[in-house]
Formats: sequence, structure tokens, C-alpha cells
Amino acid sequence: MADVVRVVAADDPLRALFSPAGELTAEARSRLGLDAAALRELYRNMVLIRRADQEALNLQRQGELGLWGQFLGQEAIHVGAMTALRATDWVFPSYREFGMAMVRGIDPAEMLTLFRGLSHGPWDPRRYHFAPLAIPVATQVPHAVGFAMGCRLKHGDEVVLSTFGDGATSEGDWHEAMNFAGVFKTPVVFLCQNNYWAISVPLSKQTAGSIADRALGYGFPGIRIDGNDVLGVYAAVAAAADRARQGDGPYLIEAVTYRMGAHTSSDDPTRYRPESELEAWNAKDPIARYRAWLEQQGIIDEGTVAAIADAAESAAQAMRARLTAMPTPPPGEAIFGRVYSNPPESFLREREEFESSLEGS
Amino acid sequence: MADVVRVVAADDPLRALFSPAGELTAEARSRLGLDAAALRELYRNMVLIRRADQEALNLQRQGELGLWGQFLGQEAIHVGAMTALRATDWVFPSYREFGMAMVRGIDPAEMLTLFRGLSHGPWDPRRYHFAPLAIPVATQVPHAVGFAMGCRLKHGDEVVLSTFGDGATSEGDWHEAMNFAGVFKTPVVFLCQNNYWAISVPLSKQTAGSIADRALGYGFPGIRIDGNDVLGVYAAVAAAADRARQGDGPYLIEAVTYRMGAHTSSDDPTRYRPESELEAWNAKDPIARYRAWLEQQGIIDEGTVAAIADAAESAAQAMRARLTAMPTPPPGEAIFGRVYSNPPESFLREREEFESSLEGS
Amino acid sequence: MEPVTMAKAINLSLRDALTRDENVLIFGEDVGALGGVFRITDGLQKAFGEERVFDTPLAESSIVGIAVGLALRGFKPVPEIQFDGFIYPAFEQIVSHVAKYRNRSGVPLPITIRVPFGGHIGAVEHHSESPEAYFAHTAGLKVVTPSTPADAYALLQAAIDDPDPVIFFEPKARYYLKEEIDTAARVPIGKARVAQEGSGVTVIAYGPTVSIALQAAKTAAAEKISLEVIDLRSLSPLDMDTVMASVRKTHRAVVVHEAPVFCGFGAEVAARISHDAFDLLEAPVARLGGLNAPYPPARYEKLYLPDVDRILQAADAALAYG
Amino acid sequence: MEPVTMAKAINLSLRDALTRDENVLIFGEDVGALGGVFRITDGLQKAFGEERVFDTPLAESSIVGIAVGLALRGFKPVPEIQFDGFIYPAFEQIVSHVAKYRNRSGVPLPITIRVPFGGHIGAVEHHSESPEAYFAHTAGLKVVTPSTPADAYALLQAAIDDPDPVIFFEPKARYYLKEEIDTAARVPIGKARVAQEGSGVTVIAYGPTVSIALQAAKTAAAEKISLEVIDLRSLSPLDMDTVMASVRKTHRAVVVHEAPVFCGFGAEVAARISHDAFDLLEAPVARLGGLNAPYPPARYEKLYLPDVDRILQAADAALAYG
Ligand SMILES: Cc1ncc(C[n+]2csc(CCOP(=O)(O)OP(=O)(O)O)c2C)c(N)n1
Ligand SMILES: Cc1ncc(C[n+]2csc(CCOP(=O)(O)OP(=O)(O)O)c2C)c(N)n1
Ligand SMILES: [Mg+2]
Ligand SMILES: [Mg+2]
Repeated sequence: MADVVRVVAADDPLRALFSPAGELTAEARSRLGLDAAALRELYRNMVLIRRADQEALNLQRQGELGLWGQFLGQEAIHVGAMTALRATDWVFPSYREFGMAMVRGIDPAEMLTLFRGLSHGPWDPRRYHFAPLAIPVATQVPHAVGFAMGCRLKHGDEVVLSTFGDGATSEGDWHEAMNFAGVFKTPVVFLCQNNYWAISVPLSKQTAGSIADRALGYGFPGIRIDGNDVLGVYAAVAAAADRARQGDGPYLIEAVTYRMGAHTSSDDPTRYRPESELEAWNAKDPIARYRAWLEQQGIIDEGTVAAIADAAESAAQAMRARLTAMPTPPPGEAIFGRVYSNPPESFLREREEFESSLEGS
Repeated sequence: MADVVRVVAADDPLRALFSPAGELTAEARSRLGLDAAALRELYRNMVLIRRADQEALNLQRQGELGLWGQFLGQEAIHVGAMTALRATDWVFPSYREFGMAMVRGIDPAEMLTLFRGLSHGPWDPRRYHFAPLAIPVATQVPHAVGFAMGCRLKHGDEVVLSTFGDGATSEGDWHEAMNFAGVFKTPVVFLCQNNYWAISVPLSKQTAGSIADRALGYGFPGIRIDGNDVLGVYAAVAAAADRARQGDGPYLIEAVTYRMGAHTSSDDPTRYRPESELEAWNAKDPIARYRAWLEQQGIIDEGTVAAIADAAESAAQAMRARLTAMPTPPPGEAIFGRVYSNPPESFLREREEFESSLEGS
Repeated sequence: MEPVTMAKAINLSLRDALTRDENVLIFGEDVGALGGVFRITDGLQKAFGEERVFDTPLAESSIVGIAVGLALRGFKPVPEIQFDGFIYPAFEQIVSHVAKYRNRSGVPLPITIRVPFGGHIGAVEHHSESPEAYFAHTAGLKVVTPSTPADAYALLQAAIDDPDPVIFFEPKARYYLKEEIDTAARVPIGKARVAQEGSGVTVIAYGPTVSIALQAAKTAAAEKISLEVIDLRSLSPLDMDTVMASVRKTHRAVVVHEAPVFCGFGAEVAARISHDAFDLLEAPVARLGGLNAPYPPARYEKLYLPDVDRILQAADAALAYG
Repeated sequence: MEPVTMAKAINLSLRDALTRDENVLIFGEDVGALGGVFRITDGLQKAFGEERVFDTPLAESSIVGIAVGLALRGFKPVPEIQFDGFIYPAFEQIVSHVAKYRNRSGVPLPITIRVPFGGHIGAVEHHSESPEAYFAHTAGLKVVTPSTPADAYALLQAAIDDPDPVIFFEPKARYYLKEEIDTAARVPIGKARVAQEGSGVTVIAYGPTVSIALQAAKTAAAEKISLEVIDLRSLSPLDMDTVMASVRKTHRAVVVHEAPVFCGFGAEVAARISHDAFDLLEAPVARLGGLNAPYPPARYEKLYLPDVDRILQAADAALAYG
């Protein structure tokens, strides 16, 4: 629609790192400040989370999980973004950020208990600085902004990462939160994982506009980048987080990627998605691409690649073993245990009655 | 924040009419296609609605109305926009669009029954193509978009005008509706009456970004114009409506003006607003400015001005007289009469009981 | 006709509505090419085109909001909300506009909002809610829910034909119940149904709990206890005539739904029976429902929700009372 | 202490909370320089600065949404929703997050959402709603409402101190009731109050209807009819002990609120009394409330809402029953 759109912001440290097409420039790539070990770690993490993702799908197919939502194809975003943050920075995910949580150190087996129907939120967000998964689309974005407002009020130096999908940008909550972030100049990095689909709805039916360009309307910069380049994502999130940490406020990163799997294990994408799209995106696979680059740079060799694959395999098997061995928490605790900090008497009475009815049966 | 922002859209017929500062160019002004009578009519309508607004405030102070929300200072938007539309075009107002409704021909006395506590919606929207006032901020914007979608589906040639305040742009509904409008390319003109205040909250605390520029993120153009120039508003709405009628989709016009009165009669702006702002804006009064221009063009003389003032005075008196003479509708009808088209039996029973309890007392 | 599932019956009902009235429009998230996450709208876009059956952006408030605008323009919108737990973003539009727009404008609002609801599907959080009481408490709305394929077909026809807004709750755990349906049969809004005649205790259910009430009746019958099962079908308006006719026979009542008991729809039913049948009741009206806690993880839903045993216990208690 | 209005008592309570705990934050639309449209937050921004008391953009969903984030960061947010009728855009955040966040995370959520509610203020549409039943039906929330300045002060202290989320409904038509208050007195959440002792009929009220119930008691007394008035104060949890103690004395109950009767909070109260006091009741529990129609234009609100006469009639009917 718009013939020419140019947004240039003086306090925008990201713009210079990327070509207009959203590719990390060679120059920026050479100044990332990551040593060989760190570069290998990015690769390792991508391989680990992809293997775990695959194992979760297997578990779902075998009836061990009720549901699984693959993030296949989005590993560069998960790993690049998380690596760019400090451990004290908070993450407010939606529901597809399993890989991010793994990189943060949350036990994937524990996480899977959510999809096994055992828990609505298996980890303590305060321990990992990682909020619970948010299933109602976009509703977590105001939480991220509120948290970031709090960081500013406490004069902390944490930064908040708020992630969401392309579909999420259509929700009212998304807009309100973006606007709050601008008004209160909160230290938050908004990261849209634009994987082109919201279940069966393609981006072209989700919006006629541009997601990245919306930032302008809220008073902060936005950029659209290649989400299948782990170094590009790393560079963008690191720069945006730095900027936020320095008090320069929010930044919106639209990382363009593709949902290679189904929406979830309940979905059948053949009903709405042309196979040809998958082929095109397969060629841009974030792991293969990065491995080729690492090899070309002499940072990784076949032996390391194989060792990492083995490690991923055993980690996946260990995850499976831990998951299937996990005990089922007692019903009274699972249903009533975490509702209130200060439970009303009538609530405690109901719990007691419930528990004694179980003993009876 | 952003140093340079340029948005140029090829299918944007408004951009050429206005200076970058949002002023209607002299050239565009000379090609409006309005004859002297039409130009005088714009003036007349502004005077009429201002006088009615003042009379409504008087009525409120005298206890005849429960509440009044002046639109003083916003007359150019009310009259300019309505004059640019066809009578078959629909308007979806918020709550301050009394002047617009008057221009559309709705009896102001009837309208005031709303503020007299007699009705939630005194006119038939289908007769005037003017939706009921919407009090919950921004909630009417999706209605406007849905209606416009319907116009497209019916291959009608109506255009929809959706008006709202600056504060409304912060609500989720506003965003969702803008995005729907872009996706479905609906024939809707969005008109923001940016009067700098949302009750006590100034624009600078409402958003850190630009309202007009947000349109881009939804895939259609936006422009910021002088909202105190009736001809500029006319030109902008006419061009945007034309464009929408031709199937080119939505347009967002941010008309910059100022709320010269209190938010409503319940408000006390001295608690939050510097007097100095009023002085500055007084100098830009839309009626005085336009009158000066008309005089300069030789289109209006003192006699006409006086005659119009007289007409406004008698119209206001007539409005008052009609309002205060209006009967109070019977309670059963007022409370139950319009809830359902197909009222459930239990509902009819409750109404009957209610009505007979009144007879009893 | 072949027996059809409730899912298919709803699909047929939508299809027939689309055929009968060109002003009927179906829209929502994923209702087009995908045919909805439950395939309720399967094939409809193909048959009726993208103008009549269309996907929207992911925004529930506007899905309902545009329905208001479309209704004003003369359409009969039938928006879908994908899951019970995602209707809340649309609450404002439903409560402040859908329910009240006619009251302030005189313009009829023939909108039918379809919402799969309830639990027992082993889902993750927010996919098993029973929010019906919120809407039943909102004056200006009609709220209905079928429990069988035949009623689903007919009640949806009635909802779409109704000139007033209707919230149409679909018991998603019952989508695969199968029976023959008669597409000519009518089920008016506001009429409950005696799903099972009996004489000992009246069990009042709706939507997903009707089948467990019927199961309870069957089990009870084996022990010579006779339960009469009422399927409310319409929550607002509520058919107290049918309820009272039953209570006049049984003098005992149990009401059962999936939503938490506290302030749930059962409170209205129980309060009404306790009031209207004050001199008839031989036992307090029992309310069964979800526990008064948020819907639990799937592994615990069976324990959280009312079941056949709890109905039988309540019926026994009612019979033993006094 | 001088007698103060309820508005002032709430202002003092907020002031004391801000003083006592630096994690208390107050925010919402117009709460800063203006001091709120009802002046409840008058002077607080001046006294505590723009970081602790601040205006937000006009967006209720995010006003509540940021409260969740702030609570996770260790604050005690006390957001204001400007009017009852504008809480609906925040419904999703309240129901799906405020009520359930602890349940999925283990993190306490000490949020107090203040909401002026109810009618009798001669306002335009959407300014006189009584949405308490929606929240009372939502597991995970606590819902309270004071009816006097003293209770308003103390109950708000309790709400802010509570580690769980509380919806604090302020009966706006009673903002100008005046009485002396004791800032050291405590009112725990979950405890009702006998507002007027009596023996003939129990009248259960809360928030704005307590004063009309007391007026009814006064009028009745003149006719030698003794009403006991219970002010619930806390709707969820509901103090059935206090209610039952009264009904054990009177054997008759009337519950009265402003919201429409159908599926209103009175349904829960009536269902509970009818159940728990089945053998004690000498008359059916009566429910009084708003008519089952949207809140009417101001001129009609007196007719729409329950009043002293309707309470007296219901009490008379209860006494004459049987
Ligand atoms: C409020 C809400 N509405 C609907 C849904 C159902 N739903 C789950 S995921 C999804 C699509 C989300 O798409 P996107 O934001 O692009 O994220 P992605 O799944 O592609 O990662 C929908 C519609 C939901 N979870 N929440
Ligand atoms: C959803 C909602 N929240 C709050 C209010 C209370 N309120 C009424 S008008 C208003 C300010 C609106 O400002 P703006 O949109 O700029 O319009 P203006 O009043 O300046 O014309 C507020 C907060 C409301 N009516 N609706
Ligand atoms: Mg997506
Ligand atoms: Mg304004």
C-alpha cells in the first residue's frame, strides 16, 4: 500500500546492524563479541531444543502428553533471544516458548507436566525469572509491561522480554500494552515471532499492515529482521536490551520465521497450508544454515556436530524418562493447593470434604 | 523520538491537499467546489451548534439536565465532517457528537432527553443513519467497521464515519477495529477528535507516539490535520470518503483541536489544566477564524452574521422549550419496552407485575 | 436420516441457515478453510464463499463488535468464539452492547454467538470453562445450550431465527454423541425438556451434564430409584413451568452443572425451586457443580466435575431426608 | 476524630496504606492530578509523588494487566476502575489472570481493584451497574463491599493487606454517608456484620442496599415489626455463619441488592439459606433486586431498584406466610 516508508530514529542502535531487508550486516556479525565457545553454544542449544521438541511430539503421539505445540523452525529466535539476556532478565512467554525456557534452565520434563495434564504451571517464575506460559493470546503482554514498569520504579537493572506471535498482534491487549510501554518508557523488549500463521489464518489475513512499523505509533522504534538467523536475533535482542537497560525504553523486534510444524498436535495444516511453503522455508532452516556458517568459519567440525547430536539424543531420552517417572501430585493439592495465599475457611472446608470423599472412595 | 518519519502512500488523495503541518493548502482551498451559499452554511451550522451547546450547559446548570459534555471548540470538526458526507452515510459517534447529530437533522431537544435521564437513545439510528451515542470509550469503533464490512458485502455505496477522541485510541477495541478495517478494506473514515485531553489526562500521558502514524501499521494511510479549520476538515473527510466509496478502503484522520470546556459538567478542569492553554487555543477559535476568512472573501457581511446569531438564539430557545415540555414516557415502556424484539414470557410477566404495582401505588 | 453427531448436526444447522437466509454470516477464528478447530464449520466456506463464511483476525472483542455493526446493516451474524475461555475479551462488547443495543436504539440485534464450552476433554488451561452464569445474569441476552444432536440442530435454528441476541453454548465434550435428527422439528427458546421421566427426584441439568444425569437415572433405576431428568436447554429465559411440574411430582430436586457451584446457574434454579415449591419440597434442593476453584489440570477434571456418583448420592440424600 | 464521609474514609485508608507500605501503588484513569472523578484519590499524588500514584492511558484491560506484572515484581497494586460499567474490558485479565495467576505460578497476587458501583446517582448509561455476581462466581477472587465509612476504611486496609486479589466495590451512592471512624479497628475479609438486631425477619444486604434495609427496619419498628439487618460486607467468601445465626432466630429471610435478581448474588444467598435452613424456614426466602432489564435511564432508577417499600412488603409477606 504505502509506496515509501522510512522510519529513522536517532536513538535506534539496531537499525545500523541490519540491512533494510533485516539481514545482519557482515560488519555487525564480525563485532558480536561472541567467542568460538559461545558461538558453538548457540548451535548446541538449537540442536538440544529441537530434539526435545521432537521428543515431546513423540510423547504426545504415544499418548503421554495431551497436546503438543511444536516450535520447529523457530529455534534461532528461542536461542538467540535467550542468549542475549542476563539470567536476571525476565521473560513473559506465550505458549510456544518451550525452547526459551530450556535455555533458561527450566527442566523440560517438569515443563511437560503441563501438557501431561498435571499442572497449569510447573515452575516457580521467581526462580527462573520466567513467567508461566500464557495461553489466552496476547494477555501476557501487559504483564510484561507492568513488570518492566516495576523494574523502573525499583531502579533495578533488569530488562523484560515479551514474546508473542503474529496473531497476537491483533488483540486489544497487545496494543494497550505497547502503548503503556511507550508512555512509561519501560525497559521491555517486544519480540514478535512472526511465523506467518495463527492456526489456519495466514499473516495476510491477520493484518494489512506491518507489525514492526506499528512501534512508531507508540513512540519507540521497531525493526523487522530475519528470525531464522540466530546471530541476527542475538544481535537485535542484545542491542534492544542494552538500550532498554540504559533507560531508553522499549523496542519492537519482528523476527520473521515460519511455523514448520502443525499449530499443535490437534491441528491438521494440510487443510489450509500449501506444501510448497514448507519447502521454501526448509531451505532457510535456522540450524542447517548456522551449522554451514560455523563450518565455513572453522568453528565447528563433524565430530562436534555428532557429539552435540548425541548429547541432544540422551538429553531427550532422559527428559522422557524423568517425565514418565514423575508422580501424580495428590488431587487435593493439585486442585486447591495454590489458589489462595490466605485461603478462606469455606475454601479449606471444601478442600477437606473433597479429600475425605476421596479417601472414602 | 523518531528523527525523521516519512510516510508516502501512492493511493493517498489527502496528502496533496495539506501542508506537512496539516494546513489545507491555498490551492486545495480554492478547489473545494463549495459555492458561497454552501460556505455560509458551514458557518451557520457552526454557530447553531455552538449556541445549542451553550444552551445545553445552561439547562444543566439549571437542573434540567443531569449532565452535559460541551464540545466547545470542536465545531469545525462536527460541521466539516458532516457536510462532507452524504445523508445515507452512517456515523458511529462516541458521546460528544451532539453537533454532528444536529447537522444530520436529529432534533436536539429529543437528543437532550438522554442527558435528562429519560432515554438511553432517543432517535432511530436507521432514520438518521446515525448510531446511538457510545459511552464506553472506543467500543463503537468495531461497530462502525462491522457496519462498513456489511456495506461492502451488500455492494452498497455508503461510507461510514467513525469518530472518537484521543483517549479512545488507547483502548484495545480501537486497535482491533482499525486492524479489521485494514484487513477487510472497509469503506470507513476514522476521525479522531484529538482535543488533547481525556478528562484530566493530557495527550502526552495518553501516548508517546503519533495517532495518525498508527494507520500505517494497519495498512492504510493516516494524516494529522488542523481540526479548527472547517474547510480543512471538510476537504479531508470528503476526500477520504470518496476514496472509501471507490473501494480503496479506510483512512485515519487525526483532527487536532482543543477541548475548550470541562470534560463534562461534573468535571473541574482547574484541578489539572493550566489556563494559559485556553488562551492560546482561543486565538484559534474555529468560528472566529472562519468568519474572518468569509468576511475577507466577501462571502459574509455583518448583517448575515447577525441574522445567523439571531437564528441560533431562537433555535436554542425553541430547543429548550421543546425539551422542557416533553412528556415523561411511562415507566413500563421506558424500562422494558425496547429490551427484546421477541420478549420471553417471564419478561412480559415481570413487566405486567411492575406496571400493576405502579397502579397500586 | 442417518444418525449424526452433534458436531455434524450443528454443521447442518448452520448450512441450512446459510441456505435459507442470505443475511446469515459466519465468522470467527479459523472457521474458514480449516472449518473450525472442532470442524463445526467444515465445508461451509467452500459451499457459501468467503463473503459469507470468513476468518477474522485474532481478536474476540472485535469479532463480537463487528457482529453488532453487521446486524445494524441488516445481517444475521453467527460469530464463533473458539473456546469458552476466550470469550472474556469480548465480555465488554457482549454485556455493554450486544445485550443493550436494542434497548438504546430500537434496532433488533439478531446475533447468535456460538461458544463450545465445558470440560471433560483433557485440555490445557482456559479450554474447559463454563461461563454461562455470567451471561444468564446479563439482562438482554438469551442463553441456550443443547444436549443432543437433534436439539443442537433445532435450537440453533431457533437462535438464528430469533430477532434477539442469543449465546449458544455447545457442550464440546458431547460433540460426538450420535442420534437421528429431524430437521423439521422445532425447539423454541425457553422450553425445557423432560429427558427422562421419573418420580422420585428431579435432576435438573443442561448441556454436558444431561448425559451424566441420564446415566445416573439409569443406574438409579437398577436400584429401583426413579429420577426424572430435566434438560433445561434454555437458561435464560428459564422454563420454570417444566421444572415445577416435575417438582410437584417428586418434591425433591438436584441441579447439576460443570461451573463452580458458588454463584453458579444452579443458584438461580435452586433459589427459584426453594421459593416456588416451598410447601412442596421434602428435602433441600441440592446443587452439584465444579469445585469452587479454578478449573484444574486435565488429570484432575473428573474429580473436579460432578459425576454419576455425586448425583446418586445427592438423590439418595434427598430421598432419605428428614 | 471528626465524622468523615465514606469517600474521605477511603481516601484516608489509601493514604495510610501508601504510608505504611512503600510497595503500595495507586493508578488508573484520572487518579492523579484530578484525584479521581469522585475525588477518592484526592491529594495522594501530591503527597506520594507520581511514581506511587499515577494516571494511566485509557485502557482498563491493561490497567489490570500491569497490576499483574507489578505484583509479580513485588508491588501491591491498587488500581481504580473509574465506574462499574467500565470494568468489562478488563474482564479477561481479571478472570483469566488475576483470579488464576497464583494457581498456575505459586506467586501471590496482592492486588486490590477498586470499583465504584451501583446506582441511585442519576447518571447516564453504564455508570450504575452492579456487576458483583460476575466476580463472586469467579473462583480465586475475593469480593467485598463496605456500607459505612468505618467499614470502608478498615475493609480496604484488609483488602490491601491480603496477599490475594480482592475486588473492592464502593457503593458510590453512599460516598457521602458520614460517621466517626476508628482507624485502629479491623474488619477481616469474610465476616458479615449484624447492622441492626431484630427478631422477625432477616434482611440481608450489602453495599448500597444496607442503608435502605436499615431504613426499612426503622419503619418496620414503628409498626412493631422487628427486622434484623445483616450487612454481608464480604460476598466471596460468604459468611454463612452470621447469616445462619440470624435465620435461626427469625426463620425468615429477604435478600436485597441492586443487580437484577436473575442469577444475581441473591440467588447464592437464597439457595444457601434455603438449603442450610431447610427445617427452620417458615417462609420462602425472598429476593429483591433490580428488575431483569438493563439499567434504565436515570429518571426511572428509583422504580427499577429495590426500595424500603419493597423490603417491607417482602418482610410482611414472609411474616404472613403459610
Ligand atoms: C484469546 C485467545 N483466543 C484464541 C485462542 C486460540 N488460539 C490459540 S493459539 C492461536 C493462534 C495464535 O497465533 P500466533 O499469535 O501467531 O502464535 P503461534 O501459534 O503462531 O505461535 C489461537 C487462535 C487463544 N489461545 N487465546
Ligand atoms: C471504557 C471506558 N472507560 C472509561 C470511561 C470514562 N470516561 C469517559 S470519557 C473519558 C475520556 C475520553 O477521552 P477522549 O477519548 O479523548 O474523548 P473526549 O472526552 O476528549 O472527547 C473517560 C475516561 C468510559 N466512558 N469508558
Ligand atoms: Mg503465528
Ligand atoms: Mg480527548
